[in-house]
Amino acid sequence: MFYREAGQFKTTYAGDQAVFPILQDRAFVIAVILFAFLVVPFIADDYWFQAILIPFLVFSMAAIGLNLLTGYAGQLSLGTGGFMAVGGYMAYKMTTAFPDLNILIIFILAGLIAAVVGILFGIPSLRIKGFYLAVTTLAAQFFILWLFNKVPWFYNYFSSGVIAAPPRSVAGILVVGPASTPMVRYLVALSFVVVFTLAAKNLVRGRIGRSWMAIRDMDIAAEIIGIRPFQVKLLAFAISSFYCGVAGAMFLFLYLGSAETEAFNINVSFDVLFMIIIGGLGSILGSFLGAAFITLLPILLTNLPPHLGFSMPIDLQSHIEVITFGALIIFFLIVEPHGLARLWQIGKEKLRLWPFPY
Amino acid sequence: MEALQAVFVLPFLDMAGEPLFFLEVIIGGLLTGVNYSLVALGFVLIFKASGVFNFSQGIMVLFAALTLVGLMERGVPVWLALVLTVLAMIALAFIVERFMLRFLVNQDEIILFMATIGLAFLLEGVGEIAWGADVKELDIGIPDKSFEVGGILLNEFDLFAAATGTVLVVGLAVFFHKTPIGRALRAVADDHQAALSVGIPLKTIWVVVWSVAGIVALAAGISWGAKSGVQFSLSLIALKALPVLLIGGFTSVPGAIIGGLIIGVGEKIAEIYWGPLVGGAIENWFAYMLALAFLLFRPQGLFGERIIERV
Amino acid sequence: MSENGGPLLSVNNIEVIYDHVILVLKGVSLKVSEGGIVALLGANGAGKSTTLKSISNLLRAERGEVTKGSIEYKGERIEHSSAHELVQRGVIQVMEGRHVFEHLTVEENLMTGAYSRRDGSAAIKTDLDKVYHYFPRLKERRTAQAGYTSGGEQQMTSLGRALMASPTMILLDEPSMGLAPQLVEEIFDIVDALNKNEKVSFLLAEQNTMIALKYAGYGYVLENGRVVMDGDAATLRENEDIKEFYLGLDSSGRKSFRDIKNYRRRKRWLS
Amino acid sequence: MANGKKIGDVLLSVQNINLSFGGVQALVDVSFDVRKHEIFAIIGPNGAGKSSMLNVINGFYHPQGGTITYRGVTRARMRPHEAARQGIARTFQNIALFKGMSTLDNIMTGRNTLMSSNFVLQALHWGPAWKEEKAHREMAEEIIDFLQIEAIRKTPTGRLPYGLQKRVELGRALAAEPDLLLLDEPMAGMNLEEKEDMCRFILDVNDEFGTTIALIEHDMGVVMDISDRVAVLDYGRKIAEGTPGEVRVNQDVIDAYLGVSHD
Amino acid sequence: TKAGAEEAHFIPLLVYRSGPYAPNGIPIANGFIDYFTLLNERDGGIDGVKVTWEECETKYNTKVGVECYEKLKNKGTAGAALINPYSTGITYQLIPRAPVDKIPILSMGYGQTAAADGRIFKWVFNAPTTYWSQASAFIKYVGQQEGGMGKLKGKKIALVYHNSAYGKEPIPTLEALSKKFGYDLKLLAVDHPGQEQKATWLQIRRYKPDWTFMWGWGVMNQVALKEAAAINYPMDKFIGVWWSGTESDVVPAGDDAVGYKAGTFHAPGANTQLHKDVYKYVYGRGKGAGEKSRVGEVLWNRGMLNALVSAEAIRTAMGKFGKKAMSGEQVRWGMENLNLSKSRLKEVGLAGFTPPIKVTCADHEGNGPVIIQQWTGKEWKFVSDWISPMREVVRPMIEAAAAKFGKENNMTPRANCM
Ligand SMILES: Nc1ncnc2c1ncn2[C@@H]1O[C@H](COP(=O)(O)OP(=O)(O)OP(=O)(O)O)[C@@H](O)[C@H]1O
Ligand SMILES: Nc1ncnc2c1ncn2[C@@H]1O[C@H](COP(=O)(O)OP(=O)(O)OP(=O)(O)O)[C@@H](O)[C@H]1O
Ligand SMILES: [Mg+2]
Ligand SMILES: [Mg+2]
Repeated sequence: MFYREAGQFKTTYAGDQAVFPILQDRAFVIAVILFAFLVVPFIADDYWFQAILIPFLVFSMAAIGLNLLTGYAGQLSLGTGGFMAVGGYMAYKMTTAFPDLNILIIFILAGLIAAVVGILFGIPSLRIKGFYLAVTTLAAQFFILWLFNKVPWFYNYFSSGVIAAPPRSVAGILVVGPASTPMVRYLVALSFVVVFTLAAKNLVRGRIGRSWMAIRDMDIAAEIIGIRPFQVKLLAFAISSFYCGVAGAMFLFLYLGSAETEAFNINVSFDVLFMIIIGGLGSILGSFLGAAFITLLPILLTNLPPHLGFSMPIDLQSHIEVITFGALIIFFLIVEPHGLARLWQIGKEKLRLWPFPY
Repeated sequence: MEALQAVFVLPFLDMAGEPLFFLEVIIGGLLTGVNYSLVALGFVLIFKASGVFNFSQGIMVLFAALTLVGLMERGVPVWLALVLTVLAMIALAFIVERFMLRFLVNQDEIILFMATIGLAFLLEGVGEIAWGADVKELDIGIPDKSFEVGGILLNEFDLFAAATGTVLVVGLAVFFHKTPIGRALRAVADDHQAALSVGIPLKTIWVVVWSVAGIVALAAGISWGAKSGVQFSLSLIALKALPVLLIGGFTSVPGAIIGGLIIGVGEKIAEIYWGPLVGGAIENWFAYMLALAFLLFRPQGLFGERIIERV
Repeated sequence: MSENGGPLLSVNNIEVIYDHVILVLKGVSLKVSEGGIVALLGANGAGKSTTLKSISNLLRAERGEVTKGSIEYKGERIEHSSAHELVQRGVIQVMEGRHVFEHLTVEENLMTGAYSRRDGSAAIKTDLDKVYHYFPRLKERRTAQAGYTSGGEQQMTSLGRALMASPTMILLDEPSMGLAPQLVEEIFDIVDALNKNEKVSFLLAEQNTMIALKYAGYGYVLENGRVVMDGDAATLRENEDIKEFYLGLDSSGRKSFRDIKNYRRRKRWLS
Repeated sequence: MANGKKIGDVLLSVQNINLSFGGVQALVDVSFDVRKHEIFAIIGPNGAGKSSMLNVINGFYHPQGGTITYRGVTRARMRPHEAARQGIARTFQNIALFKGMSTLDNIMTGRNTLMSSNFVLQALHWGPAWKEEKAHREMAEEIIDFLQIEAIRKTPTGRLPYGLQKRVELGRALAAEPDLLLLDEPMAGMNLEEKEDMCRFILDVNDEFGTTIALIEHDMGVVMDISDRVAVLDYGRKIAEGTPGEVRVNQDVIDAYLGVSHD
Repeated sequence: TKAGAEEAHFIPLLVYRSGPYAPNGIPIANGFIDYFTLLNERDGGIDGVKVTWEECETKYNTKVGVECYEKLKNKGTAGAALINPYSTGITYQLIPRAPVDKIPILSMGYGQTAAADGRIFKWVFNAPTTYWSQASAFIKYVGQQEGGMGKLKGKKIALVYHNSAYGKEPIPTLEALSKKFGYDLKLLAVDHPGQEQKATWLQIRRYKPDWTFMWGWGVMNQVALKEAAAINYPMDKFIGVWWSGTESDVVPAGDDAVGYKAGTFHAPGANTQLHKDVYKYVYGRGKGAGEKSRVGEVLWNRGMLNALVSAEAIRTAMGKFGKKAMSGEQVRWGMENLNLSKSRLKEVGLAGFTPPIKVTCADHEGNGPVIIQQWTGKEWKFVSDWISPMREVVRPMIEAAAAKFGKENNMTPRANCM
């Protein structure tokens, strides 16, 4: 009964074009953001920041990036890990080369470099489609990691090949590096995610978003009505890789602290792909839901049974966890192939009709 | 100038300088290639018959090999273990159809792809619980001695695997192109709903195809497992089969074998003659780049079905 | 009911929901007698295709569900039979929008129609020849990849494919769509011939009301997921509303499309 | 030309087009002119090459021979998106809507060629981008009103019934404010009443905006009533061209296509 | 100390009992746990204070490992006493966190070699020896076999390595020594996971190295053994790092592996007093973590030794801080003052099992000796004496690397230790 569109007539197109045209949605989102900024820092402990919230935010960012490319523009990519690596390594190179440059700006620059790399690897998408394209994006994944692993310049010639986030402050507050507090890193991550989510939301509901979706839904028709497929696809690769690049920088600087190329391996690419499929292709909200599902579910599955008083050998538990994870993925796909975001929407639709069944 | 020479001249001089070794590299590449083909074949079967990009193919390879070794470790004779494993793979096909595919008819291919990833997790967990995580030696009695013919080193087991691969490919090619069921499979891949509408029993088709893919996985599992022992990394072999698919085309049985050979030879030559220039270990991405280069000329792979672009 | 025999197919008060929330059919009932041709009329979105798909059980593939009511074929409930069982029992649907197998050639497409037949290759060959006889254009294009054939050729392919199953009951969804006028007549002649000679029954959703009512014995008008009118074809043809809104006839005969100046309100039997 | 509207100069001239696919001759030496403000119909039996002709005009197929002169510029080939930018819009025989997008978004996408703000502004949703979006939205709403599809503004088009999809497709083509509108069987799968509406829309677009229209249609009633001139294709060749009245009584046309003479 | 709970040392255990590396992870974890169980069962803990632990499954995955660490680091009455990450990736993650969380890291025989410089890496320990020391010991061994270091000149040595931070570890050392002794070094990287190594071994077949070293991991090891056999490479000239010298590497390769050698820093087999105690107090009481038959496998022994070093560090710390649960900070002191002398080793029942281990403020490695073992087809057997690494070569390299790390991270070396 509380979720009602009725009575909220949009009298202007402007009103209808707002990010969240429905009052309840708007209020809800604002409340969530305020809560995340003002309340969470006081109630979460290190474990929550470090093991749950920060990875969730980092992966949300990456998931939004991939969702722009795959969910909106329809270009299936398995190279996310590679593009994240570009962001991470480039941010590392820049901050060690220019220690005085503001680290937040470095994140953005790293994203831009990733965008350029994304464009390069997006070029084949003009001719190659679907799973063929997906598999070719693995070339990006493997090549980029190989490069960072092989060329010592990228890891400042450390014999171990491991890069570590050096300490950097912004406005006198230490935001990255081992001594920075998880709470600060969380807030930085949160700010990035909020800002870039808004930007993504703006993009997808405007001209560019529509061209992406047009290419996704039917590329030939899109071209015939005047969309330049090459430009549009490359833009999708660029912006998506930008997001992934920033996510990669966040991954290294705000979450892991140090990494070798393995940290960005193909499993990362797959994880992010799971997120957007489970969350919902072509849905920004879905990116968050998916990121939450994939990062939190394993943690939940590990920690829940002991809390419920089940105890079993740790390996058995881990196997059962994997099985449950796989089964849940299949289950959710069967229940709703369009992802959690769609479930959420159906829920809202039902709520709107409630108490009448249809 | 020197760099150019290092890239464009020296490697070829190197090849010409030691022709026997070059031949050995090519033969090694071909034999490896057949092994890639075996894995790729499983993908092709399922993709061709249902449009599903079966991510769990790698795990199926592992699962089949694990079951075989697991049974043998429990004292079951080799032939019986083989039969039982085949039965297990057929059972798996039934289960997959009954609890997964059936509910996902007519969904987007990416959704089906995702579901097979879920399946991969499931099988991984079940496999570990059932057979444990140890590395197991797989020895079904095929000789694997090396011998030299005219200065070229060959390995019996490699030759055996190559022969098996060839037989499988020929058999499957005939199956697809000469039987009505082959036509039905291709119809299903095009349009699930339309296939249903003309009375093609999707369920049966899927069980058949997944069973065959399971058996192919067993063959691949034996061939790879003999080399590395049977253990969980075996499933990663799928990643080596993907560029093969790209070159051969997702829908072509002969393509899988030709693609395998091209990748096998190509990556060996690249690694051995060009790898040292850049520090080696270029095989992995080189295979993908090679495939990519092919695709730029034929976006559906060498033998894949033409991608239909029409309005 | 016209013609001979009891109901071959009866749809009783079915309700259909897509995607768990979209209610499309709100209690549709209809009957097709053995050897009958029944037309299903109605505006875009009335639910004609949905009705056909719920009979042939292709609904599930679109995440649709029959939530109420029953469907009987030869006296047996078939809501839960799978599509291929139904084809084996002689019920086949020709789907709207062509749905040819793009990568198969025209002839291979036709042959898939015979997949569930067990009466030998000779019989299949005969039927193939018959289809080529009906659609000579298909014979010319038999080796063409179906995805690259013209709209009309695809339409013929999907019709021919259904005929290859030698069905006893065909659910035809807009068979005339995209076909040249000559062919439209021919198709209905084929329908008529199959009906007369081989006792094939038809349930057809057709926008070309004129021709549908010419060949059908009985008709139902769907509106918004409900049957709002039914009757003998002859009666329907004489109905004033049908005349005006479906046949475009008024007292002075057919109007020119150029002369319809103001947008009329659509005829709605409901609301 | 009963209504005495003013037909202008040649807008599109198709000369000696040859197109074949492997062994199939889809178009053989086809030539015709389409004049400004005209409604030009292409008819012919199935597989005659009508759709292929449209594909050639908007650059999706590249003919092996012949030229196309549009707005005085002659060319052998161009990319479809260039054609769109020069004011050629079209609808498709097998509906090619963007199924995952709403009606409104589909129509807005049609205006893509007219919009220009860059992605940075769009990401910020700021200033010019915002104004542009709003202005185009108003135009899109006008088209929605015109086609009477207000109720399905927000529905994903994949879920719409066939007839409505055709209508949305027309809307999307109109949104580009084209000079030349190519319609491939716009009325297939519609009942009479809907066809009447569609005719009305086409005539209005032609009258009010002066849009030139080339259309393919199998409903002879429609073709004869609304078109100014008709070209008839058969097996890739043009077998007749003229006013509806002339074509209708042409014996070749009757043999190849009409079967019985239609009134 | 948290109120109410019984005083006990708490040790988080990051284990990997599932996933592709489980064959290695399981015996290590079991060795660990069996030793702690033994302490509790036989001695009632360490000097009377019980040891508690909690396992957390990492699947050898860095992210999961970090999650585990965060979950466990504050548990127990005094927080985690120390952490054994048991994965190079996780170690690197934890190195920056250690000074913040005040939990020392013991990465025994893996992790970051430069951490041996305790002046920069105050919280990280990699005793008893490191990859760089090991590489130098390998060269010494080869020299011995060839009949003197002078004979190394002109010899050909190939290194087959896992293409990762771990695999690249020995390269600087081997390169430095190649300059010094004049042997030719060929580097052959194998990409993860290493299922396919035909190209690598064809190159070896052509290069015909006198000796081949391997820094491998997981499936890469078995495949390498098979491929080496396939090109008829002499197995006794083929030496693996201590992570490539375990039962699960050689058993799956069957007969092909016979004669293959590997480095190690402790004995194989279940022949010491301590093993007897484990059988008696742990397996005898049905408290074994794994199968009894696998006690004494290389990795079980390594896990056990690792647990023992941990426990000894705790004991050392208790000597200074008293009989109560030790905090990370206290154990760090204990680690830094660890002195596992010969007599102490004898006391704990490990006489002859491993050389003495001594850690100092500046030297967190101890530069312990390495020994070569060989696979007979049934068991691992020592085939050399204990070889002490070339400290004069390795230590300066460690110090340089540590200094560089310190510089990049704004750290100054501790002045108070030499
Ligand atoms: N897959 C689907 N998901 C959701 N809604 C659907 C789906 N298919 C059809 N509908 C809705 O069901 C209603 C009936 O559609 P149906 O296709 O049965 O109409 P129809 O009478 O065949 O129309 P047409 O003459 O245009 O073919 C329409 O409102 C349509 O929007
Ligand atoms: N891309 C293509 N590749 C191969 N053949 C093609 C291609 N496009 C069209 N054809 C063939 O060219 C001929 C003309 O096709 P076209 O689609 O133009 O026919 P049409 O006149 O529009 O027919 P309809 O009225 O049935 O839509 C057909 O025989 C068709 O099979
Ligand atoms: Mg319909
Ligand atoms: Mg056409």
